Amino acid sequence: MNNSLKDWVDITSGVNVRKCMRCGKCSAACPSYDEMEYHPHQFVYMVEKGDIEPLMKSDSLYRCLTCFACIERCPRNVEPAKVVEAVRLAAVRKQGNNHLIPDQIPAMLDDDLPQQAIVTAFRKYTK
Amino acid sequence: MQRIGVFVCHCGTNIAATVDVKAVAEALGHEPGVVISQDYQYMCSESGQNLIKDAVKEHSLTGIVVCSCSPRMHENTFRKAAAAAGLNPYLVEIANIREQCSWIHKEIATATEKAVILGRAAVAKVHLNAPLTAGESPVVKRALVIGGGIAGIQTALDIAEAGFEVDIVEKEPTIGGKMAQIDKTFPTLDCAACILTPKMVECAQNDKITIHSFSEIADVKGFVGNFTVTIKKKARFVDETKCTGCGLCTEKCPMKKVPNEFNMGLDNRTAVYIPFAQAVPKVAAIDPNYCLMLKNGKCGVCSKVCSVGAIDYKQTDKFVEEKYGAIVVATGFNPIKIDKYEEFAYNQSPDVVTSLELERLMNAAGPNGGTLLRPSDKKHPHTIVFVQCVGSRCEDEKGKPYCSKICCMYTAKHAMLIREKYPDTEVYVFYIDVRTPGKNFDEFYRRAVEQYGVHYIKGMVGKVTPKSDGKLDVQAADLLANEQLHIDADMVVLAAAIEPDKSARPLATMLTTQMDTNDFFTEAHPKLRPVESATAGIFLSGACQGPKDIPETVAQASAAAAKAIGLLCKNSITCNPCVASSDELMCNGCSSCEKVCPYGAITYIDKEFRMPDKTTRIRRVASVNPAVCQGCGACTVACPSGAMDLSGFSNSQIMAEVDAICK
Amino acid sequence: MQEAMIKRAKELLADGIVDRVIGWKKGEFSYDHTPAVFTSAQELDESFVCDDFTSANLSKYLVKETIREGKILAFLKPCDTYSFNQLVKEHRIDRDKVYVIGIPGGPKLDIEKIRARGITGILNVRNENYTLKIETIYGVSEMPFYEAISVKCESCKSKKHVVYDELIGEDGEVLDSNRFDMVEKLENMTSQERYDFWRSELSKCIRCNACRTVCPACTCEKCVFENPDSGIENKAAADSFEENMFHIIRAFHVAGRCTDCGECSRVCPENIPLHLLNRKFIKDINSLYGTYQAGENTTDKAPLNEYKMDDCEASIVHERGAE
Amino acid sequence: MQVNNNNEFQPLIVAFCCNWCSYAGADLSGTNRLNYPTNVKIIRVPCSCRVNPMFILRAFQRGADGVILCGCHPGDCHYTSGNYFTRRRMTLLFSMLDFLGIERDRTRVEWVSAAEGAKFAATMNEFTEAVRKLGPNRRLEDLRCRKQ
Repeated sequence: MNNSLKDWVDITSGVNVRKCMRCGKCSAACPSYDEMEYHPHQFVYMVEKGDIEPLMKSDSLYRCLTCFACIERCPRNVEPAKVVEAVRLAAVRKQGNNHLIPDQIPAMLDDDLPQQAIVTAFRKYTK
Repeated sequence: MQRIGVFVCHCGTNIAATVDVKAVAEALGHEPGVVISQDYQYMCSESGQNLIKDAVKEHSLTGIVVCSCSPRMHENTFRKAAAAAGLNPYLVEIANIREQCSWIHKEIATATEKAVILGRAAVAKVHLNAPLTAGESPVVKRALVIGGGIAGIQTALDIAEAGFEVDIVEKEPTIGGKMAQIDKTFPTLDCAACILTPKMVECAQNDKITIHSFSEIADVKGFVGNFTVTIKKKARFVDETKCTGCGLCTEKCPMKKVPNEFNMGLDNRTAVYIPFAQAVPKVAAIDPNYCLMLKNGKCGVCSKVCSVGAIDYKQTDKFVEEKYGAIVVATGFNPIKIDKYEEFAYNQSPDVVTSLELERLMNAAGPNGGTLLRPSDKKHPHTIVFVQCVGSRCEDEKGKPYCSKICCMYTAKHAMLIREKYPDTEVYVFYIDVRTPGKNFDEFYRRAVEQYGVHYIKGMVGKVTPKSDGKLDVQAADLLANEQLHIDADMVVLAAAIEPDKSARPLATMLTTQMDTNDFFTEAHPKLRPVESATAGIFLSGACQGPKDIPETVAQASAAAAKAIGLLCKNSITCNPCVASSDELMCNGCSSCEKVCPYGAITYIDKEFRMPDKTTRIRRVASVNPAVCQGCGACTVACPSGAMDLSGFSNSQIMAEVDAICK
Repeated sequence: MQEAMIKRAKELLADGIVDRVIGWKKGEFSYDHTPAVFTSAQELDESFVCDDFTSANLSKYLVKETIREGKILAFLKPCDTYSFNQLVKEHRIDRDKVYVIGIPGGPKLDIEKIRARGITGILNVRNENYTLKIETIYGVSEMPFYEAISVKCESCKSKKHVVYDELIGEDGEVLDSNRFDMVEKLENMTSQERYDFWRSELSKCIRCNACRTVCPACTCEKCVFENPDSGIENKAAADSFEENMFHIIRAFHVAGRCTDCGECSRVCPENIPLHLLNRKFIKDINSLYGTYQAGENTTDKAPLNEYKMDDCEASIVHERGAE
Repeated sequence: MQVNNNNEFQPLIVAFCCNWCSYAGADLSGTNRLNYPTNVKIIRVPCSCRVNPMFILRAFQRGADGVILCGCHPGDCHYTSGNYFTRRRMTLLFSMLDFLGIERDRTRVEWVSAAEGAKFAATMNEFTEAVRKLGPNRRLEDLRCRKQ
């Protein structure tokens, strides 16, 4: 169990994962559920256990749409989406650098790419 | 010269683990006037009390300080011990070194230091304690039960059984409460009406019981043994003494489109109505919001058909004043409003119902005559999904933070009844935890799973979507299978959280009883005094104190009755001797104290005084009625001359405590 | 004015309507008149006085006087009638035993203000067209009348008599006074400045108890400061609790009852502005609980003896102002 | 005032608690093992309206650094109206102390019900910290000093 990583996720997310009572309403409400290897309630539970590395490696991180349905539905105000975001940040920072150098981006831009996706990409990868 | 004994309790390790009790006893032993200071494992135990009694005799103690748990816990215990040893019980002071010291502090050094200071304050106070003798006040031998549900009914019957007069005040036109709306009861599956209605009839027939139906509490004055209550009898526009309950008016009433609250609005009633067939009292009432005669003066059909002339359109609210010795609160509960949980589509589909609505849908006296049909198309449902914990254990503002306690069991009951009556129906129950503590409760739940094949799924429903084909798409998580499910359901039943009745909060204010943050009444002690409120003479029965099922409610109702009977049996009760009194020599007669007294305990008398020059002078001075004074002390501060003081909490005693703490 | 008062007093005595008269008696000098009770026409002729120096409030004396048999005539200035009413309300004065004649109020003069000009050896003070001619053993000095009026008259709150049986002269109106200006000025200071101000003022106190003795609200049968059971008893000046807190406790004791008659500051030998403490309470009461004037009538509940459900919380003190 | 080993200033806090709500609330924070500093010493009074301003002044004069008064929430007084009087009295008293230049953060009224153990502990932590920041109470003790 990686305590320092867990502490980092706790602090970054601002979420007290111990408030979870394992009702699963987050996963019940999640529109990306079937796309995910680890589901929202598992994110919360695994972070509580300190079992964060598998989450960081999982594609599930990037399947979360950050739609906040789980936050809206959670009866205990646990806010799973914030946990996912924090783990995502942990994954990004662990690699030390941004995935892309800003200069590389213009060449990769596709005219059909929605503006919002670009912004989202920046938000995800440049923190 | 004072001879004070100090007794320091270890409370096992509760105190001794964080406070060096020996050091406390040693330090307090050096306080002025202290002749003996010792510690003991459990002061409240019999041998602990004997230790105190022996010390009183051996050292001729004039005051006792016990350093132990909160005085709210054992002050009385130690006062009785002192009295048994011949010492006035009010010469005992408690230093609270458990709840307010050992339990909140961690470091032994500082906790011990604080315990010594708290003990020192108690010693300083006890130096100034005076022996007090409690006065007596008479007890009115009549009880009031507020609320006529199963809790109120049981309490009233028990009190009447003991031979005391008892009044039930019920805000609805009939007694019966929530239980009257329920179909079957867990875990025995016997019919609720079959066990409740005989009790309702018993109430009506018992000549010790008076039912004030369609009435509310308007005002409460007085104190234990002597409450004066104003009851507001709401206008029902039907003379209770004349109406025979024949029901002819309800048949003839032309206004037939009034949502029927007894059936949770699932069908309609008439403007003049009797809530249900077994209502007690079986007397009609006219709903002024719908009655054509009361609204625009055109109709009068009910008045014409009534053979006994009971209809009275001019009736107004009446106020009656009654005196009671004891009051039992039994205001009960209601399911919360779940409109705010948009994800369950309660407002979008009539086929999403609450459990209490399902209860009416399945009831033989309900809108469908006992056949379970979908409200939308009156067809037989084949797939039913139950969702538990809707609004319970919920920290946001939509719900309640507590467990509503009854939902697991009634959901199992519903599931089982449906599977028994309609075996072709698939029943799914989504649960977070299944909580079944209670006699035969878990067996009952297991029976639903094992015998009746109810599908219990660990997880929550995330979204209910009404579909064009009339079905409901239920999206949910199965946490154990680790999958997200979609169920095509015909009906969804929501186990809504329960909350105290809205009338409870203003009632608590009138009764000066405490409530918790959820508006449940607070009991005097969670374990040892569960049916008493902290206010003497006010008792708690049923779900007004916290979520309860029927067996628990009835048990608590009888317990509250026993407590009330215990009070009513007495001819008089000992008053709190810690009351205010005025030093006539210092009183200016200025009337300040009278103006702040909430009980009207202060009057003024003209009294003769011998003056130093041998003349007599008549002066107006305050006089406190000790039976009426409750000892709040408001007058002591209002008094400009300091003539008014409070026994047990005198100016000099509190000042001595301040000094001891600030030394 | 003085003549009219003496004439009326004599009539009332002669008609047997009153047995005694309370007023002011000439002192050795023209500025040291003292309250006195007169029982005969002769006494009235000899020594009754009412002039620019009769500022003492007579209401408090009626507490003792109405214990005695018979009825007493009292000459009350507008400000004194408030004290009178307040004492009637508190059942300290027997209204039936007093015949109240309302007389016009000040401004009255304060000899200390004249002395503060360095004028000593004063024998006599005459008001000539609002210029004071001051005869001293060293000759005659002059100063403007309004520069010598007493502090309490500087911010007169009312010229109206709130109670009387008859009037001599005209009745006036409640005035729009500036009496809270100084309180406000202090409120606008920093906490440290206020502390320094009060420390320098209260340090002058010699515990002569003059403020308490003169205060019409201080009529307790036994004062808390002399009651061993009150926990704050202390007669001698000492550096202990009572010494430090005397003025705060006294101000709190009279809060809601003080009519702002200003006698406390008038009699203070050290010129401590004690009335500011009372005015602070009055100002707070007015702004937080609605305007209230003690003694305005005998029926209104005192602000500290009543409440409203929606009164402000005590935290308002913390929220108010920056420092 | 006391000073601990770290020489950190330890304020002395006197808390007056009404018997029915706040004292029970204090007990509840004990029952729930909710921590608050040992600096707080509680004096039990039947109702917050029993607290005479003299007690508060006395505490300050004898060395208290902060005084807090706890009672039932307005409307919930066991004696119906006591806390309403308390509210007026303490508002005026605190305002007067402020007027005399005594730091206003040394005084406080807080409504704590019997169910609010957590609020009691939080209030005491917060209040103690606020007083600790102010440092020792000198002003009330010294309000009247000898002429210099």
